Amino acid sequence: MVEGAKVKNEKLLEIYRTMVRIRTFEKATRELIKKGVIPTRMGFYTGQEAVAAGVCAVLKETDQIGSTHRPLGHLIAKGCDLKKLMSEICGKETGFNKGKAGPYHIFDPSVGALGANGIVGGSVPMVLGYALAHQLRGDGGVAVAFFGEGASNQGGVLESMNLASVWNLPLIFVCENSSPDVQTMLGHKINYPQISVDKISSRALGFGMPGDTYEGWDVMKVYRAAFEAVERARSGSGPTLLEFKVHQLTGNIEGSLEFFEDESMWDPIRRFRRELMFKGALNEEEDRWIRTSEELKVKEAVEYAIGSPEPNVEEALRGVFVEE
Amino acid sequence: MVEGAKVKNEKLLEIYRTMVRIRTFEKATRELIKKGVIPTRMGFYTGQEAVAAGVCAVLKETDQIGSTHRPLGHLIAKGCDLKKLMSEICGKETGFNKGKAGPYHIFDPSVGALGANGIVGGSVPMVLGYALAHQLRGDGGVAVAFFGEGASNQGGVLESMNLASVWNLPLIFVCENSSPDVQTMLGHKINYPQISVDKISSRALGFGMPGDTYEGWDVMKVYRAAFEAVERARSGSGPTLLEFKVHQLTGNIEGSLEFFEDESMWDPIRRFRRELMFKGALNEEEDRWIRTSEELKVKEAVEYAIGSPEPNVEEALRGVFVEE
Amino acid sequence: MDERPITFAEAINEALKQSMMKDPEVILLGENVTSSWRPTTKGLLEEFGRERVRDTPISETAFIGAGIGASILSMRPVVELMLVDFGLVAMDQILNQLAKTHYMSGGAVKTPLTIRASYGGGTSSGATHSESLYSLFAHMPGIKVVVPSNPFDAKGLLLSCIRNDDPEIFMEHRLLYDLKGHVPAEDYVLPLGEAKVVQEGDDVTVFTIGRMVHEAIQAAQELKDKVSVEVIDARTVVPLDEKALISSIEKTGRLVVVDEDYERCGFCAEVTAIAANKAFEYLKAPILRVASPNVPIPYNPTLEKRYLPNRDKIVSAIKSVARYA
Amino acid sequence: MDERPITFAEAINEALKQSMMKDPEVILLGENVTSSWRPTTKGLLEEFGRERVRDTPISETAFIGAGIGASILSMRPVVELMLVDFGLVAMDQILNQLAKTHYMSGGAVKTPLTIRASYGGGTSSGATHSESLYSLFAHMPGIKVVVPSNPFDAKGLLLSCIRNDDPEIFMEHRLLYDLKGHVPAEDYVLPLGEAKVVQEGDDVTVFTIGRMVHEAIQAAQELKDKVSVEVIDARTVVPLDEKALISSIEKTGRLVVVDEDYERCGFCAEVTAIAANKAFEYLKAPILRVASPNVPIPYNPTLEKRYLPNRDKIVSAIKSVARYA
Ligand SMILES: Cc1ncc(C[n+]2csc(CCOP(=O)(O)OP(=O)(O)O)c2C)c(N)n1
Ligand SMILES: Cc1ncc(C[n+]2csc(CCOP(=O)(O)OP(=O)(O)O)c2C)c(N)n1
Ligand SMILES: [Mg+2]
Ligand SMILES: [Mg+2]
Repeated sequence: MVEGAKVKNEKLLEIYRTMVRIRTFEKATRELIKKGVIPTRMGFYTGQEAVAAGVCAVLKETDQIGSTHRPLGHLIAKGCDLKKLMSEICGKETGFNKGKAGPYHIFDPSVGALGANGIVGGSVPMVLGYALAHQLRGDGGVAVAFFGEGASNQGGVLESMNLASVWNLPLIFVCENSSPDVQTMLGHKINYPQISVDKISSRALGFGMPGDTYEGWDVMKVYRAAFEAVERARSGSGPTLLEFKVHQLTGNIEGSLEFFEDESMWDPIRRFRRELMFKGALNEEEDRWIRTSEELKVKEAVEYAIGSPEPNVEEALRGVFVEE
Repeated sequence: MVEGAKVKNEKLLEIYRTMVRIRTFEKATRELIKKGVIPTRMGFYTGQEAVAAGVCAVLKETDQIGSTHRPLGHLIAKGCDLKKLMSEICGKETGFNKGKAGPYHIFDPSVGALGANGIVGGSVPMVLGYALAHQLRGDGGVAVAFFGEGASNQGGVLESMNLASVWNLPLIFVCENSSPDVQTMLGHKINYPQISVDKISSRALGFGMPGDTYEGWDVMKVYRAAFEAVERARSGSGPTLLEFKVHQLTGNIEGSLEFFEDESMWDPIRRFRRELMFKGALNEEEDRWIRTSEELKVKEAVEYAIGSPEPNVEEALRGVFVEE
Repeated sequence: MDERPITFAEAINEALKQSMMKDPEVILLGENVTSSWRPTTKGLLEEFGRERVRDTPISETAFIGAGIGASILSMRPVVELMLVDFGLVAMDQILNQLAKTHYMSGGAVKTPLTIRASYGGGTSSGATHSESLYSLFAHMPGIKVVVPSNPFDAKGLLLSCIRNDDPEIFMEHRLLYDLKGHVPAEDYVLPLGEAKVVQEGDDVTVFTIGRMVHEAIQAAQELKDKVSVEVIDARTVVPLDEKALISSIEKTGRLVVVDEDYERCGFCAEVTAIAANKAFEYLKAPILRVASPNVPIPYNPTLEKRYLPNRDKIVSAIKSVARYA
Repeated sequence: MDERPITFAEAINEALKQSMMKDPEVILLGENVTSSWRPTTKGLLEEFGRERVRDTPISETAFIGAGIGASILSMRPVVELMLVDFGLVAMDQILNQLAKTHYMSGGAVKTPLTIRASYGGGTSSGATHSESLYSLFAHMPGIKVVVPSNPFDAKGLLLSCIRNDDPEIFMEHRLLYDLKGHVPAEDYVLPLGEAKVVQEGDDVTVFTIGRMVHEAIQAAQELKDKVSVEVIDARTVVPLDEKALISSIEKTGRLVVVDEDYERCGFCAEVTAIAANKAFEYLKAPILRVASPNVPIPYNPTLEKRYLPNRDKIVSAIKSVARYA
């Protein structure tokens, strides 16, 4: 698919809906944290929705992703059930992982959502294995590794680029660069830069794969870049490094739970909405309907989670091994 | 200094002598291994002498290097005392490290030879610290990290390139690529390539530093490249990645102790000797004298090592902490 | 001595500040060490500048390596790990290089680096954000392992770590940062390897470390009319104060070892092994371990509570050994 | 059963071959695994092809990660570490990801990966080429630790590792590769977690593992007229056969634990702790550990010999506990 090629309105609205779903789900999550229903803090994805939604729109359920410490966007875009997701974050028995994972370690193999990760860059080497399994089985599947610009300095991530390349794996490296203008870490200014290049994607060259940088606040740019990279991977031509610049909206920064919906011109949802309306793919009423129906789903998920039982306390000590 | 600039004959002969010294020392070492005097196998440097000699010729005693599992070349070129070096390899009390290090962990701080290393890529992150100390003290010192093309795929090595760059450290990364034509590991053919690029030096770009590839069998090319990179580092302009292609002559490969002196057109010593003779900087007699005198020194080192006492056996259990 | 109640975090901050003031070769490296909301490093950037207080990339292998190298050139770097769990990406630098270099070099070089790492469960942060892991470092010869339980010890032990010539990992339990205690304003050092009897008793020795010291004290308090409990804070895993352990067992004849790290091949196992070897003749009862079970740490707070060692588990362990005559 | 004397290395080779033949999802990844002079993997490339037998770059984090990922998609990867010491560069993948994922996922995914690693001292290879380190893996919940001492066990245990649904690290002492023993040609599995009494005795239990089993047998032999020694080969550190340990102590009342890993927080400490807790009533003597001291491994062969646990040290430990009535 080439720049400018047509994407059906239906697909566009599906992507838009995914973005709204992520935003809505995270908003509810923030509230549950403030209320103490969710017992921990976590990384949020607000402002980055276009990346997860755009990339995952190209994937099949039988493809896999590896995620990060801001996993909700990736997991929802990959199709995770909202009820089980919210239950997991609330630590409930009905969660994907019986409340034992929490936000940083959610696994939902049923849709290929194979792992949030509490270790920066920790999921990336494992994604090599998802891709390797597809390659060995010849099933045309692909795998996507999400990580941040900070993670791009982890040795394991860099090694993985080399290995993916020499094995020609069907894998897409998706780097979400949340320091598009000034280098920051966890929302804080840092007193030395952490990245030695303007574009993370320039590292692709040193690992023998194509790579480029895109505006991650423009979901159509994300979608098109991902489409090409996924095609490339499926056809056996190997990995690609995609860098998406993103702005994390206030509330994503460490220690803060505040969230100002209209804060930024970089908000990918407002932007996409305007675009969709401009091209006549969406009107006010449809938009309201999408938002309302997503709110409803999220509300149901929240209620489901709150109404779900705590795991049996002895579950704490079970399940270390399959064969115990 | 620019390509083609004059280097004094004296300096040239000093470099030649270093290369001969390394070759001679390693030959003696091989023999001591065969005789069982040296109790272990180790990695050899035969065929790579131009790199250590060319690079270290640019360094001062107050500069530091980090080395690898083929350390003899680097250590000798950096000026290590041959007697203490041979004693260490023989495990003697008079060795640099009381016979506790062995070939893979030799440290001689008196000349800045800070560490052979048994872990591929393991010394590189520490070299960052040598450079950092120079930077903080403002003493104009530099540090050199030697590593192989195999090590260039270790996460720690790649991370180090980024850190050196963002901190603008006075450091030179010296990658000795022993797979100049076909990718091999430890002298064995491998069934997948290990490196995703033709030139390791192309990785420099992704870490915001200059880098280029040179023929490591041509010591003058090594010297010139190193000269420029060291100047750059000393003047506060930051790190450089130098890649030198080398041919490991038979006998370096794992499991083998054989060594055929005249095996290869890639032998940097033969090549340099021819050059020196051609330009009249060396004649047969002088050459014989250099070789003989180096053989003598090495012989003395061997005798010294053999004649040295074993460490006190209780030394095995001492010296874990400074403050015990 | 001028003593004021300050927090554990402030005590650490003070130790860093005082050592940086005294010695220009002390530098601080780590992720977000200049962030204003981190109480342990707050104000240091402003006071000592960007050269000596450096934010690093998320490259633990590289920046710990940088610390080791600088220490070999006789600087005194303090390197911060945001959480000890993250140190697993850098174990070669810590265990192969930092720990062994002094010995391997036959004493030719030293590596006076201090790694600071926060650790510990109880915040529902999941299996990779709640570990203790000091037994991993203790297993490897060559690195000292320091686990303070209160502000006074934190300051004195950290100053000791920074100034002595050996490498240490200095572990800070995240639930202790707000704990207040009296701390001298002056600069002082505490020796590494000296346990502290925090409560004397005659019937049962509870040997513990870090945050668990507080749980042990509460357990002893709860039992005070029934069992006379001696609570000992080891303060350092390496070196371990064997003498304090043995002489307490000589008195009590009963031992409970308490620790937040995983049980298997952990602190509790080591302490038990020393006791079963060197204090065997005094022992009247089996030695009990109260540690984190051999299970990753669950996220759900109720499960985590069930999982972690705590006062109640210590109480029942004490009761169980007290039964032996 | 058709049994032939083959070497430890050949037994491993046979296990790999038989599991690859039976199950197309078994793959082999590692550095130089196609090299013809490595007896454990010799011939596998020729038989199973480049897709399934892959040489990797020197990127332990990446290729162990790749193995974990493939195992999550239900392949059965075997990943080779040239030496266990090199695994320290990949500890996050091994300890945070491989070990914990099954538990963290609440059982939603499995990680049936087998890591093979050679280990051990005695070849004068220095401090980073001679370690055992299995206690590091044993400390972390979630990974089984298998340390065979002979060809028969090596084959049966490795087949077990590859086929069961849990992750393991399978440790191969480099000095055992040439050891010969009778091994059935057929495919067979041995259970993980069952110790083996390799020599029965009444006075002292020597509980050990890996290459040290042979030193222990020699020690028992040497003492055979004086002390009746029971030698038990634990075979796996995780799971540990507590029952075998306890019932032997019930009989002998005396325990010496022998192991090549570092002493502190190691296998010996764990075994001692179990005994001091669950077999206390049977114990007649202090428990002795014969392990590698808490010191890095010296290069010089005389020093290394002084350093390593061996028959003589075991003999004197046995004698010392045998003295207790
Ligand atoms: C190995 C490791 N080091 C440090 C951390 C702490 N940490 C969590 S998120 C984060 C910042 C990550 O930056 P980036 O990869 O750019 O992701 P972003 O937060 O910007 O989405 C850090 C340092 C960690 N979780 N793991
Ligand atoms: C982390 C680690 N992995 C594997 C090894 C085993 N090993 C020693 S040398 C070597 C090959 C190194 O290749 P390269 O870096 O190119 O150096 P060369 O041997 O070619 O000089 C390997 C795999 C090791 N020592 N450390
Ligand atoms: Mg970021
Ligand atoms: Mg090489």
